[in-house]
Amino acid sequence: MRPKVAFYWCASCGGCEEAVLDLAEGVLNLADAVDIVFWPVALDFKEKDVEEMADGEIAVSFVNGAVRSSHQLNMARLLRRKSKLVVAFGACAQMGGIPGLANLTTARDTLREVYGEAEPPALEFRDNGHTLTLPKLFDAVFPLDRAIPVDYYVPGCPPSPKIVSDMFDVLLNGELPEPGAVLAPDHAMCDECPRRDSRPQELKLDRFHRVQETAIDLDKCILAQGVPCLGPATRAGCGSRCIAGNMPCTGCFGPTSRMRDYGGKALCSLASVVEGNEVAEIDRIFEGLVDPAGTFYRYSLPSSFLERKRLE
Amino acid sequence: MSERETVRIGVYVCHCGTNIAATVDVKSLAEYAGLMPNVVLSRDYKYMCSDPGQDLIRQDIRDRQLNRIVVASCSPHLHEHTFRTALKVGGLNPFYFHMVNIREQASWVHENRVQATRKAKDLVRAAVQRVAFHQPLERGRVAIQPDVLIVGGGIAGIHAALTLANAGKHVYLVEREATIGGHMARFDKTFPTLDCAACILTPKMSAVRAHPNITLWTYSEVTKVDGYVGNYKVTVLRQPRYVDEDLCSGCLECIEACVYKQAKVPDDFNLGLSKRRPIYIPFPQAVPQVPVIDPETCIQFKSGKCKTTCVAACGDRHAINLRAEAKEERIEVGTVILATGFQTFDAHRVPYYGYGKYPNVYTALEVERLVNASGPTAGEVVLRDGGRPAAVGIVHCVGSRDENTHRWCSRVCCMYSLKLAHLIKEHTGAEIFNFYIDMRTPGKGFEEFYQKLLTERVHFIRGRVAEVTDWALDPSEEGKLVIRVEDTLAGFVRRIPVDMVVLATGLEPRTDAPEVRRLFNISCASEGFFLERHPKLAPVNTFTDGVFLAGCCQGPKDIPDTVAQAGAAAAEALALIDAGYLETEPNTAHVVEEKCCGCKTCISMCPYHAVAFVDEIHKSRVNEVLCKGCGTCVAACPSGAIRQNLFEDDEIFAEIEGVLSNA
Amino acid sequence: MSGVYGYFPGCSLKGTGVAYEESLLALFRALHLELAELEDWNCCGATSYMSIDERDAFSLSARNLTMTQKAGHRDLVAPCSACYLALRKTQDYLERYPKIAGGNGALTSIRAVRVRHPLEVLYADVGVERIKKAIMRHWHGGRVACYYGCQMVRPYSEVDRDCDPVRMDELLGAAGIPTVDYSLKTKCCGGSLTGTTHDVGVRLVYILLKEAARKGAEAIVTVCPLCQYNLDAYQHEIRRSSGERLDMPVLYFTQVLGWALGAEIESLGLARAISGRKRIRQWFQPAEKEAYV
Amino acid sequence: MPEPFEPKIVAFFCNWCTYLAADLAGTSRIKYCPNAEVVRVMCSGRVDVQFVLKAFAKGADGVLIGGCHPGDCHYQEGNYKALRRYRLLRRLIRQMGIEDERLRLEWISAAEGDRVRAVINDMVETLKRLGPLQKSEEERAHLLEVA
Amino acid sequence: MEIATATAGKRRITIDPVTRLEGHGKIEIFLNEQGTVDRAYFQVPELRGFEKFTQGRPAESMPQITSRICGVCPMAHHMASTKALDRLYKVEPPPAARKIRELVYSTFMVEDHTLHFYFLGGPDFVVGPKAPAAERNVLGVISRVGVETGRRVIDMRRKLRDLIALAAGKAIHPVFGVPGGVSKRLTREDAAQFQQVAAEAVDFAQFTRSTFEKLVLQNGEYVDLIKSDAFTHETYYMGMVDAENRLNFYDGALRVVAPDGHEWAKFDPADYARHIGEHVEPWSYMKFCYLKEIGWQGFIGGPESGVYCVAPLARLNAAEGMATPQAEEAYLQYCGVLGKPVHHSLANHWARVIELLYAAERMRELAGDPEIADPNVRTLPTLVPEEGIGVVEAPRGTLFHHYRTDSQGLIVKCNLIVATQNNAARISMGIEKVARALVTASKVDEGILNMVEMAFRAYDPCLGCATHALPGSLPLAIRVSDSRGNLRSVLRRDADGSIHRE
Repeated sequence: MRPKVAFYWCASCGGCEEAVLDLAEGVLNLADAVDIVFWPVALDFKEKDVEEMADGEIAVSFVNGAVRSSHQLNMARLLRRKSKLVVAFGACAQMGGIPGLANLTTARDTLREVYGEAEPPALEFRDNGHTLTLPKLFDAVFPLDRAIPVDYYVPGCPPSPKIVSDMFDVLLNGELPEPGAVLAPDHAMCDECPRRDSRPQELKLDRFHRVQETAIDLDKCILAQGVPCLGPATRAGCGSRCIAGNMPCTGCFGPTSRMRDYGGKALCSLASVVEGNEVAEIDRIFEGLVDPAGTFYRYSLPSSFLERKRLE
Repeated sequence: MSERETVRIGVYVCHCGTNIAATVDVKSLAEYAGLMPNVVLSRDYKYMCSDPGQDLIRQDIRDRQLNRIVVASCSPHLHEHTFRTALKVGGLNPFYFHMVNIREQASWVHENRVQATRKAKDLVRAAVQRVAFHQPLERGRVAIQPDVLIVGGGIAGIHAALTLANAGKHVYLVEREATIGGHMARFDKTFPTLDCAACILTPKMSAVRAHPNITLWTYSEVTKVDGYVGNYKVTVLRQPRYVDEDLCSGCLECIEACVYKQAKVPDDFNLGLSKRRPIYIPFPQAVPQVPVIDPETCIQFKSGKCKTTCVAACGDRHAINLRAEAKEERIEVGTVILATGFQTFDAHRVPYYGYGKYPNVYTALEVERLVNASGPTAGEVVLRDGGRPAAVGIVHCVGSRDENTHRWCSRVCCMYSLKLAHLIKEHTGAEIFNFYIDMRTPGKGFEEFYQKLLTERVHFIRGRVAEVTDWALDPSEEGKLVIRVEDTLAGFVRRIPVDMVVLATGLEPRTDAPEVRRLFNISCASEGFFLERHPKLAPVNTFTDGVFLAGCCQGPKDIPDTVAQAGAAAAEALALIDAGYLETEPNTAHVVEEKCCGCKTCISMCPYHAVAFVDEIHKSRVNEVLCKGCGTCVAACPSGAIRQNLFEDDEIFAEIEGVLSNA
Repeated sequence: MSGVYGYFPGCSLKGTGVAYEESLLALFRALHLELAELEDWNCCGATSYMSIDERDAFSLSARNLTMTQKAGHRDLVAPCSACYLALRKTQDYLERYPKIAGGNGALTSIRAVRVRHPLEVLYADVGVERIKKAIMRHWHGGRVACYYGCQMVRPYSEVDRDCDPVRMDELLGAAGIPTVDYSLKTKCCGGSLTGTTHDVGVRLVYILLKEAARKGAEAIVTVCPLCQYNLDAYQHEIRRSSGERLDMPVLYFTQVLGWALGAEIESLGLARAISGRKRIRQWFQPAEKEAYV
Repeated sequence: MPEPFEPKIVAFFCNWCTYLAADLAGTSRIKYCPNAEVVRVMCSGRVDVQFVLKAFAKGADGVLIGGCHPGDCHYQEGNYKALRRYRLLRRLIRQMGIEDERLRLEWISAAEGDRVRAVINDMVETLKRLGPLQKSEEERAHLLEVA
Repeated sequence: MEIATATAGKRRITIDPVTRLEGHGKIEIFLNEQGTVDRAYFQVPELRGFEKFTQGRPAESMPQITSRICGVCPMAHHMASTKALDRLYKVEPPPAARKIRELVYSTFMVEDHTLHFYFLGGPDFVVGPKAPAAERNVLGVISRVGVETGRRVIDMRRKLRDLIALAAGKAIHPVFGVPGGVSKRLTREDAAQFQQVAAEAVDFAQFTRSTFEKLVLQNGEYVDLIKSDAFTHETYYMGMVDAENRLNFYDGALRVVAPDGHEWAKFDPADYARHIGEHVEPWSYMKFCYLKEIGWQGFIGGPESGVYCVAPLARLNAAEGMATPQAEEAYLQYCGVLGKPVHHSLANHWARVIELLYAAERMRELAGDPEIADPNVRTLPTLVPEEGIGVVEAPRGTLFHHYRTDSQGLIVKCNLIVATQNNAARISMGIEKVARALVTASKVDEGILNMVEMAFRAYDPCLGCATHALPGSLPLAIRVSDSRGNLRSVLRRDADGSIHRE
């Protein structure tokens, strides 16, 4: 019989779901190949249907989105229990993703910003005898593997069509890679960049440009033009779509297997190539990088060493 | 970790007598280490670096099948090599080893035993976690080119050159001045034996000139140094002296023939106490015996309107070539000895002693020339106005032992002051006053010499001189130099009128020491003298392999010590040369090519051009011979595709977690 | 607003040193340099403050400096050596030990004020060459000994090198006034000892005057009101005690330079001198026409 | 009574200058606070920003990077690379709520044994004033009740 | 579905998660002792705090960051954000850039409406509301309309998304929006591709329209369902219109019509804060928008209640007509059948088909415009950024992005109102009304519950969007009720941030 698979989203935007639908005809083939038992965005099965399954009954669960609430934590645990394999699908599940930037703030700050002195919505609210509950929100966003053990990772915001179809191939009829593997090439995106040959022999930057400050030359290395591009530090497999759009890589495919803290490593590398041996000069150059945390941890803050802004 | 075999770590805690044991609880440290994961055995021992200590390690490797060793003792700079060798002998790859510095960086710098022990535990834990990741590595070997470069032709350089040359090694001796001999050539007598400096120096100088194994380049400077131990590529710039060394016979007739009938140019060798001609020879026994033309003062060079009588005088030897130009020599040597010497403290920096203001205030070196038979006054000690001094004051520690100038003791001033006191008295019979802070006479026959002087009715006043002035308080002081000083033995302030003041200026690093330092990539100590690898165990080595130190460039010394050190430096160089090769540290970087994305970030990181981009494969590659192992490119590689032996990310992260994971 | 110098007279120049102020203003006028006296200035904090409670001293100086900035001056000219030193010391301490400011942000910027001594202004901003060109009267007085006093050569001062200062000699030389080599140019003038341990103070004064005479000087020229006062005021007493008659004029460098550079003689405060009045009258009487350049 | 707060400093010292300075401090028997633990690297240029972040995440209250003085680097320019990374990194950790003073880059030559003492003691004093840098393990506990 | 006994012996029905809509939703229906619906709630149980954590980010990164609010309509956020940046940096994009933006945006509208019609909303009609869950999905749709059609739908979407990727970098989370233009010009070849696909898109839209007629309009049961009172609410409607009051997605003025259809307000989107308020219920993280001048009267319709709605139905009500011929023709047919304004929520599906047609035609127009391939697509900003508001018509309704920055261009204040918030009140009303009409203790089955879901799936509500943030700087009211439902206190916060209790 066909293997059972499930799709679920935690704190996510639905882009990963679209990425699956973007398999286009592939979706139909997939539908033939597997038996989709849970997919809130597209199919009418409910949580309860999952609970009724036997442990390990699901062959693979594809979970996208970061973990931010008790509800998501429970769903993640439920699926982990019911599944042989769990795949962290997309940047949010893998690294926390852009919602992970919330780790630069605290829930307290956010609520204060919103409600001032007033009470925020109650986790449990009783309205003429009806009890309504809202899930608890954690004070931080977490990548999936902080909530449950994860077997494989699929990078990208969203994962590129090729990555997705390769994933199905390897998981459904290939032999499995070693546990914990990221299902994408293990070298940096620069290698696949259409502009790679325009990279100068000795890169030295004496200033950084923000995208609105300069018209980016269509066929020169973007970093060499002084626009921070994270291609050299980011895992390949995306098909360099942003570069094709004439915009710098922002690192959604995350680190290679040899990097431990994506943002730290990327920063370390970028800072190494600036000119200037005097503090004043160096600082002037870095004025062009107005938001280090948001730039280097755009997608990976929750999976960084520090995980979140320090709580006083 | 690549191997399948299980990690079996042995930890050894050294007492270093009481050096460590007194402050760190070595027993509990060893016990603690014994409980760590992968540690199969842990001992503490009195002296790990001793033979029995090393035997312990060898034994345990065999008996307990250890495959990783951690030794907690002193600085790796001291004994890392020792223990690696022990592993090797024990049949283990020497790089399955990590050393923990619990002496220099724990027991010696902390007082609280509990805290020091806690810190030691953290460091050991870090080492244990780190060493698990260690990989077997092979040392590279670099062949040692047998030729030697010696920079500086003073007594140190001369002695080292002769030693090596006599051992059959070829030596390039490079001297900046027109002659070798250095400071010593200016001295009259040497303390404490009072034997004539020239008599002992000049024979060695000519020996250098004559020696088949020595290439002597005077009037020359090293301008560029590339390469590494065993294979230094050196560029030497040879200034033109306008008299060809090979063609000149040293008859010196050209000098006599100079259109300047009498000498007009201040003579640097005599510190301006005499005059010379534009074409001159620094001093009679100069080596090489070849005149120099000084283009600053030669009419021909200034105006082109000289009869060039010198050329005529030289006749058909054609040794004089006024069109000569500077030329660059490129040589390859395996080792280098730096003997660049010192400079004397500039007395102008202490204006209250009146040097440069009152003509009769002299520096010691000037007086050396005055008392020198071959000096400007042929040994007559006379004042600038020609008069003979009836009273002379010698001020000690000028530019030494002084917060405002130099804090260090220059080691030679006391003795040469005594020597000058003796000589001046001998020449003039004048009243001599020595003003000293402490008399320092630690050397063979030094104290005896001091005693001798005391019997020669030389006055010794213990006190630091406040000022030398011409302000006369009463007629007795009229026209004299008054030395104001607090006599700390008598306990009051004295004014002592004299005719001549001798400032015993100290020794200081040459102003260009920093450039030389960079040129040869070595370090300077805080006071600016070149830094030796270890003050006791490696006093002539530097932190750059194959570069050695001799003489006062490493610190103030008298002649005997200088010569001894020069010999030592020569011996160190010989040791390398005769071994034929040097084993290098394997801590080089390498690119994991299939992971390299070709972003070229690393290329600009390497000052040695060891990282190059290979266009065919569109990847970077490290030339491990050129790589000096700093690891900058490793940190800079954005995707972690460059790794460094001995400093792998795994190893360093393990170490970080180790120090922080408090048990 | 450069071009105009802020001016901090300090108590002396309004009292015992009034001749200094008069001649200073005259000289600067002659050189077309504008001095704008600080409004509502207060004690510089030197003297007893500095020795009793430095904090108080610093506060006093700091106020003057802050007001200098308010007034928009980049330079503050302080002719009295004591004021000059107190102001600079305050700046230096506030920079090195910010705690002193007690979090008063206004004080962090006062380092920017350039505290100047007129001698140094003349040397750096005007310069020896311009002085030479500006000579209006030929000196027909005798040789003088330049006396700098002890404060010009202390830390914080940047008037001249700390041993054997020479700038006053050079300036006077440029103005055609011959000077002697005076070894005691920085020795103590007795300072406040003349008021406390009187005989010691007076002996120091004596030594200075005596040595100047011995070196052939016929007058002493100074940059400090206290030095000038000590050297000038006690000569009659020395005469009474030792019978030795010195009659050594003790002048401000601004007086002699002012004269040479053509300042109106009446405005140089020469009449205020105590000792050597005869010599002063001879030297500074309105010279005949041909004396003018 | 609770123990007084003893800050933990991870110190990355370059092999040729600062590590030697620390050895010199030892041979000169200069006494200083035991709060800093040294990780030896060949050059301050080897110090990867990840190392620093790891140290903070693992509970270091401060991180000290020691290199040769500008122009004196044993490897010529490694310390400039360190300087550039440090300037940008300190802005990053500021955004992460970590005070500037917790990360220091110091040039200490092989001759400056006493500077090792001065720098470490001063840093310990500062860190005691700042208090502990909250450990991420503790954070995790209450952020995501993994149970 | 879960049937549980809750407090006071009242029965409770939970639908969680609400499926086939982007984002998360939960419906709570409470029955009284008689087993009839007492009260129904529609909850959004998640929030992600975009408005807070975008503070401190450089403005130019907002188009890419905010597109992550929703991966289904990322282009809408990207575009609203980019337009906000134009205002923020006070720059006018060159004509080519402006046209490229609208071209890409129209392409996106075609694609997104297709997605909804066939994959999300479609199954309710095509497969049938009462059909078993296992069939009520895209695969079910395909089995009904035939694999060929299925392939055609999928193929159409692929082509459209490839075009978007061509111009915008990525179809999901595009990157081409920059202040003062777009990052990349279109070449003639690119334009040609657009033209070709646009032509296909128009045919496809017509095909979809006929499919809708065949499957729905010719099915009396469905038409009755659409017109049935259960799915009907009389509220205000808002939409973006051009100078001639014709519908426009990319730019124009906002027009509000009253329940009786006459123009009630027309304003520059930049003034939205004066017209729109946000109300908070303590049982949902989502805010409920209402017309400020009328005020929040609770979950009720009619001219006295500030409740209004957006999205296709509302847009067609708010507009006087369509700017393209074929769409205009379809529009007239639609009004002919349902009158104007149309109050039937389910008519959203029909309206969507008409918009699909319009988007395709507009796409064709722009692709054919010679100026589209002009290389000048950037105006570099020169002024200091301050404040910018960008508004577009997202597939699911009007979308507001509002930023304020410091002089460095770092965000200090960010406020977002997404389509579904505008509809939130009406959706809740819809759910409750349907629940009351259909759900009773005796008959609660999948089909009926699905009908409840339909009530709001009609709006294609994007909860991915709705969970973007906690309420922003808009005035809001928080009602705190005790267990007996008595109103304890009302806290109001005015635009100036001042808070007062009543």
